[in-house]
Amino acid sequence: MAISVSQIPHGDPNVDQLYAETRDLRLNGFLLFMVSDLVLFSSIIFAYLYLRNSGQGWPPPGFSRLDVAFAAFNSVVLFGSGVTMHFALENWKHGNFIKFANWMVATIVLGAGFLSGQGYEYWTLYQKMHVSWSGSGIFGASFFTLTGMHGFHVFAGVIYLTVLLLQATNGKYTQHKHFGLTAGTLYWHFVDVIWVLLFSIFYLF
Amino acid sequence: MAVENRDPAVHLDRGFWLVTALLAVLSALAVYATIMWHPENMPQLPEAAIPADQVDQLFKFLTASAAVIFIYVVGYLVYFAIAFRVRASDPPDAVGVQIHDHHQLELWWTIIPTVFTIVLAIFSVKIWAGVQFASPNNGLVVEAIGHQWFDDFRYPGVHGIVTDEMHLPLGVPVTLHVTSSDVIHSFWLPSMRIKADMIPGMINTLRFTPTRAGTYPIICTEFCGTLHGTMNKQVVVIEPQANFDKWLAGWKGKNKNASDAIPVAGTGTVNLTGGDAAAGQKIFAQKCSACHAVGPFSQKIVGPGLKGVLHDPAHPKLVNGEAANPEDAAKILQKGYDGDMGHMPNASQNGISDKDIANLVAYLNSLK
Amino acid sequence: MNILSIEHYLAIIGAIIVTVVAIIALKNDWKTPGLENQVFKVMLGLLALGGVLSFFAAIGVLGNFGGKA
Amino acid sequence: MAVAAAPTHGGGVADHIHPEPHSFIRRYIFSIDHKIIGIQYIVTAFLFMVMGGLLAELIRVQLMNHSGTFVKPDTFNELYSIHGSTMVWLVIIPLLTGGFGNFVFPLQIGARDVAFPWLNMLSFWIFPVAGLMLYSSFLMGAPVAGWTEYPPMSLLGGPGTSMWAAAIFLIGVSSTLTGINFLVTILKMRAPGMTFTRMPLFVWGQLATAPLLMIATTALGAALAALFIERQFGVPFFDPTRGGSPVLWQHMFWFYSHPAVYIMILPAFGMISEIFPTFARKPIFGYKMIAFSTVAIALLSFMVWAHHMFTSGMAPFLQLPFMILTMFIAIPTGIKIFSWVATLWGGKIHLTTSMMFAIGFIATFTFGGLTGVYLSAVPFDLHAHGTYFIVAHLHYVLVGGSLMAIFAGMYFWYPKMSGRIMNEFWGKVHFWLFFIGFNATFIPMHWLGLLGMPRRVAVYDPQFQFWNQFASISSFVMTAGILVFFINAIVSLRTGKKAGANPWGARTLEWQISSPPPYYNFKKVPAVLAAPYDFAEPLPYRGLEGELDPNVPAPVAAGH
Repeated sequence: MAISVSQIPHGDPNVDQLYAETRDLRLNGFLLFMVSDLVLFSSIIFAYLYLRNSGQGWPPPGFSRLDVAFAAFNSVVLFGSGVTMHFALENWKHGNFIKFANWMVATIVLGAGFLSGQGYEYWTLYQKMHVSWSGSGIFGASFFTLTGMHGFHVFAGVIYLTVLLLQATNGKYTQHKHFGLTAGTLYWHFVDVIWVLLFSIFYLF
Repeated sequence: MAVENRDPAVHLDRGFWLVTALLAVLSALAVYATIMWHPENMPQLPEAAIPADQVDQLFKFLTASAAVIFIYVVGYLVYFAIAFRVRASDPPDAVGVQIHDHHQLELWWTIIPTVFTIVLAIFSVKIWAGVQFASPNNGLVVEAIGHQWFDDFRYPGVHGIVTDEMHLPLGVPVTLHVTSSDVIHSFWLPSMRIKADMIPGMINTLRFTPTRAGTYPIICTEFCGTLHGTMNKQVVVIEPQANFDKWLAGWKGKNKNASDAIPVAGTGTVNLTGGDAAAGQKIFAQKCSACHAVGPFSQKIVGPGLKGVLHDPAHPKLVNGEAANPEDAAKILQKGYDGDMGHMPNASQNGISDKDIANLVAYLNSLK
Repeated sequence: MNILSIEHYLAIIGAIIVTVVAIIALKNDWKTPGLENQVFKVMLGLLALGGVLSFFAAIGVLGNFGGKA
Repeated sequence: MAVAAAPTHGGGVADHIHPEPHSFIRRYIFSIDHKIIGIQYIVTAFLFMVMGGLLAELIRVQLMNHSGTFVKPDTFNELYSIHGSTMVWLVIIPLLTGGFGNFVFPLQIGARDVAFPWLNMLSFWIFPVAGLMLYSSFLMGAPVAGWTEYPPMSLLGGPGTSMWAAAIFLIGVSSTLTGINFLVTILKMRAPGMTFTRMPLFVWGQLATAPLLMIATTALGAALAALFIERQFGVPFFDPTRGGSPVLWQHMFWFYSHPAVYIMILPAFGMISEIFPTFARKPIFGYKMIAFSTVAIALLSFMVWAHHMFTSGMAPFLQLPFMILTMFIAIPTGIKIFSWVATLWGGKIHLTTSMMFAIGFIATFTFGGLTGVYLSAVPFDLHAHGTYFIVAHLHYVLVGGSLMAIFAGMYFWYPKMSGRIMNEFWGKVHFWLFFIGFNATFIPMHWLGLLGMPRRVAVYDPQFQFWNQFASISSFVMTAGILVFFINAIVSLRTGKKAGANPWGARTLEWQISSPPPYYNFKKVPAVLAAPYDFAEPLPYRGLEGELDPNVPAPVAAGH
């Protein structure tokens, strides 16, 4: 909900307008940052699809398919963290700060769980199928580059959310002034949504 | 002062019309000069093949149109800059005619370029189709393989590579497949007005018909390393056909025992009887399809497409310069290949048994 | 019950929960104004789609390209 | 003429003033003031231009002789690779976006700064670091495969190629941040009353450029990252012997680099659209059509990248849409050119140096644009691709286009930056040396290419020697012109005529405040009542009365 001056009853109008306008700038800037990050992903995805369709067949001969069931489980973990993040922000907006903290902790735990799952998947691929980043042709190159890039985003997101949780408990945000939390939620949803795309193109189609 | 100019009636004076007429004369001269220009008579750049004359027609059309546009734009630009320059007699705050736009004029200078663009697009597409899809059935199929920093050629019926200049008979349509063994090169025949990049792992095709005997340059136009600037060869267009045949026969004799015809020694040891094409198809999907398509030769993935490899007379005879036979295929499957077209692992590297080879050859033989 | 089927069941149940909750959240938020909330709505929708996809992946309907594993 | 907003605009970020820093470092080195950052960009980019120009002259010296022995071929390859990379990424893009963009457009929209001043400082400081990284690649074996760095050549190039990729990646990060910053600033921080159709056309140019910076540069970043990890960690993307595809790089590279062409020309179009009406004392002809065609070009620029790859073996049916869409770019470009020419008609034209460069821009850019139409036609491109015809075409649009506009802009905005006017006599000397030298350098390259001279060669066929020598000697004339410019710019800092607020009689907002503008830009954020080009009308601004009055106090910075 955009904050306009009229919704803040007791503030100094100048300061509140400054906050509203600054918030608007930051929101737009952050969304545009997400757009450019999306372009970064889509370029590498284009590269992957281009190589995948270059006639070698997919998965390339010599590689068996990825473990879809485990990936589905791990995806659900990540998607679930998106839902908990949504509840965290909703609770903050309604002033339920304790519930907010609980949902945030759940989000962080699920995010870390997804990372562990991905680590397990990498380990299995490397140990059992001898798939590596540089030694497995375009299969290893595109799979590890894209999922690794995404994993790095999740990792950064877990740290980001932890910092936000600490800031929130230290009283940096108020019920109406919490752009940091909004940005964190946007970022986390972005990471989830990218995974919908990566999950589809690597495991499903 | 300024007030007078506020709501002007657009008035084009005599100077404007004089300049317009002058520019029309200049444009007419430029168009005339373009039409009268005959590139085929230029010693540096004769038209030596079928698409060349059409490309030059396109060039002349473009030049004539561009000359008219350029002359008018720059002519008006210079004339306005001089005619409407501020004079010493003008007051310091003098302003120009305050018009913001003129919808009719803007409409016209949108419509005219659009029409020009459409005409150009139609013209280009027509010539483009002629260059791309003029595929002769009975032509000569030649291959050019780029290396740092020279080109090699392969001719039907010639064992191994031809290191000479490229020779072509006059008037015979040529299908030229180009590829590279290392980095990207580009194969430019300036006198034929065509070019294709030689890309490792890919085959590009040029189609043209030499129409003029003589020797013309072949130039590499894609940067390919230290000596890129020296990577030139020549194409010799020979007349009559008999002379070309003599040249080709010379290479056939010279390369008769060329060891790189099949770059593995000895004969194959695989018993091919009882090969099962259906079983071969399964092995092909597992072991071969990463590098070979079941398509025409030019559909190269890592190696060439294998459709009709043992049957199609137009299929470039990469194997040994003659129609490939099942034994050749078996030999390559068994011992691998390492030559200008790239590298193929041998049977043990690929993990295929003698039985698999027999099945694969049966499958390849079934591709027609 | 081996690890593989636990994984399957957890994925199926989780996917249903995620999808349903995301759709309910989307419905509750449907009328909220503000730029960031429009983005949230798109993302919740995609999240629900992700839940549906993982459901079908877990029951083995999707993800069978390129022959059997 | 309706007043869209009350000129009283208290509080809010648009009127928010950061406290003015007093230490030298915070004020001039790590400054967050968009004007200082703009000047920093301009100075740094011109320093890199000296380097890039030096490399260009070394190239021309080598080509004086057909069997060129001035430098070894490998050194020659390094020279033109770094020359191209420098001029594109370290000179023209930073000058047009970071430099003129930063300095001019926030003033033109009546803002006190860009949306994210700290981010702006970060964008700037990445740029010289990346530039030095690019030049440091000379120490370890610079890239040789040209500014396009096609694999597999770039995979085989010296260790400096990885440094090149890292440097350009950083430049890309800087560009992306600048794009985000500018886009938010233009969308959100315009003065009250400045609707989109009242924006100066330079702002329209920046508005169309910002998304290109943001989107295209990120796509290039992905390609560079892939090249870097393939070179450093052996991860196969582009190496055909390991299943990769060299053509993939070409797609990824040109998906950036074609929009980059428009990053290098749309702001230049905007500059010309400011300079023409100012010196013709006439409204720009067809404001809406120019603004619309700017946006149209920006959109089309994302749909035509593969026209750089007609010889790379695309499927024939893909060549057609790329050819036809490319041709259609000629239409909005033509509309712009015709509108500029029409702007001159009936004007009261002041032929200042700036105006002469702007007129020269139209002539050379029209020429370069027309050869671009030639190249869009696939059959002709199959002949001309990879030859000196391409070299001529790209220099006509980048030097004859972007660089001439940059010079026009320098003479135009130098008084606003420094408070003094550059010497007009030496300016005209600069113009004629540059204009004649430029055309004589690059015109012969058209027929050199068509007759058979490939680009990127250290040695060439003896028959081309005469015109190469002609081009080399002409390039010295052009360089002499640029030297005159540099000396003029430096000397005029001290000896130039005092400019006053508005030496050219221009009507956009930046000219209504003192030169150089104060730290806070405007004493009071003005209200805008109309587009700025009606020379016969009073100025369409309200709230500027006290700007030039020394008795009106400066606004006080509010906290933060």
